[in-house]
Amino acid sequence: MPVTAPFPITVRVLLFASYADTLGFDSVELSFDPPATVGDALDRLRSLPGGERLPPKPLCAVNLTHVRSGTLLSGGDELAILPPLAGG
Amino acid sequence: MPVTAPFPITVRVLLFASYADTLGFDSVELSFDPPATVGDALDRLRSLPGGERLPPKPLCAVNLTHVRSGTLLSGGDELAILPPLAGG
Amino acid sequence: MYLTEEPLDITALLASVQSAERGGVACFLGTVRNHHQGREVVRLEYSAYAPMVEVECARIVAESQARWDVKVALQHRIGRLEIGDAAVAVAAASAHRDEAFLACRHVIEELKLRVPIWKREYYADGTVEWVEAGKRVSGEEGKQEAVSAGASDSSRRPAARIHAVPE
Amino acid sequence: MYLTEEPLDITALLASVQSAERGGVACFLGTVRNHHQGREVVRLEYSAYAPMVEVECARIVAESQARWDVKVALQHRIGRLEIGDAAVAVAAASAHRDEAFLACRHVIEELKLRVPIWKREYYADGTVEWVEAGKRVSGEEGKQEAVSAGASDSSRRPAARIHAVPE
Repeated sequence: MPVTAPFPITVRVLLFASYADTLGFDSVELSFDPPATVGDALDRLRSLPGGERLPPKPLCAVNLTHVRSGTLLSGGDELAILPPLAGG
Repeated sequence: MPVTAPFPITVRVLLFASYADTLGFDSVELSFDPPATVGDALDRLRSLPGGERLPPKPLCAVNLTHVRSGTLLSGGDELAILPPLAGG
Repeated sequence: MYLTEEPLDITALLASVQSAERGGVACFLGTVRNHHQGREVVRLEYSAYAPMVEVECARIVAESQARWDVKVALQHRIGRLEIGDAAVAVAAASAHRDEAFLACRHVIEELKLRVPIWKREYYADGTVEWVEAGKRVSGEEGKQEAVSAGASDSSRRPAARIHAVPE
Repeated sequence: MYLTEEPLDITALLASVQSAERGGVACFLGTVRNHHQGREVVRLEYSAYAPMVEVECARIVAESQARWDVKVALQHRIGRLEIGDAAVAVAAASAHRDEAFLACRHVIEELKLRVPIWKREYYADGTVEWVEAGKRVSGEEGKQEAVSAGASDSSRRPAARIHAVPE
């Protein structure tokens, strides 16, 4: 059977607080050929100016839920990269 | 040397809540030949009508401080017999 | 004054311990419940050995403030209370929330163990009873320190001690 | 709504969990301190990933209410706060004070671990810094997850990251 070329997926990435300062923006759309993980998105961010200063394992959330970096992304996901929390 | 007869001491005894109901009064003055302890005062109360229903070891305070039944009484002391506490 | 006949003012109590240095405030509020051991309570009356309450509360506050880096405040209401009314309020403020929680918990536990306050429950069926550390004072149910434990002649114990409403 | 830009109303929060069945209410208040790691703070600004705050707070409340026999409420303020302002308030009401204390403590700890809120401190010397779990974000002091841990070339790390005041 013919192999279907994967359809690229697009995710919206949100940056907050010090990370938004570091990268210079607070929201960006990134496209990936699936399968793509949260870790892949982090690698992409690290290739951007200032991105090399992201920590090895930042807190991440997909669609408002905390996830690990191995979590698979789907098209339309909202991926948030969260600096260390300081609520309370 | 001659033995001096002990001068009797008087203490005010306060009863609260259910104990006051049980004995029918909330305050009484009792006199003792020293040395007299809190336990001696309790024995005296037990000889009064209703006093037999006091528990074996009620909470007691002398001059606003919790004490044990062996505590010696002095003239002018205020001895309070405290039913089980129910604050809070 | 740790005792009051007025409704407790929680906001004022919190403000009395808060400061710019102490960012964490733990507090506890004890309010009047509408039931006790399966019976419907309509209101309460708290009474106290007032001078000793003041002294003993001051000791508890001083002990807590010596043991933890906290400022503590507490108040207990006496007199007639309705369902939902706050009977006791404790607040403990610290730069460290762990200490605030520990001190607040300690104060309410010590208060219950040491501070001479009594509670009379008025039930929906018209009866009235003293409550002693979660027990009602009655002939057969009283624990060791409750009135009635002394007599061995059970005929002298009423089945339930019904107290008159105070003057 | 768990997030608000308005001053926290502690009385309303307490009232929202109290009931005639739940006589014990534990609460915690986190207020803005005037110092942090030896520096004088003049005010704070909290920001949040608001939709996730709502979802995560709802989860924490639901988990606590499943684990203990309590009713829980919490609120976190965002925006500009002055010294002494309450930033967070938690209340937990139960028929048993032990459960009220445990749930209240649990909620504030979970909030700090899980709820996406950030704090920027404004210092008396005019500088402004993000605060991360008790640490300021600066080149050498940042912990593993702080910005700057990625780069090994220390010349790329500023000695202290000074952030601009937001628009």
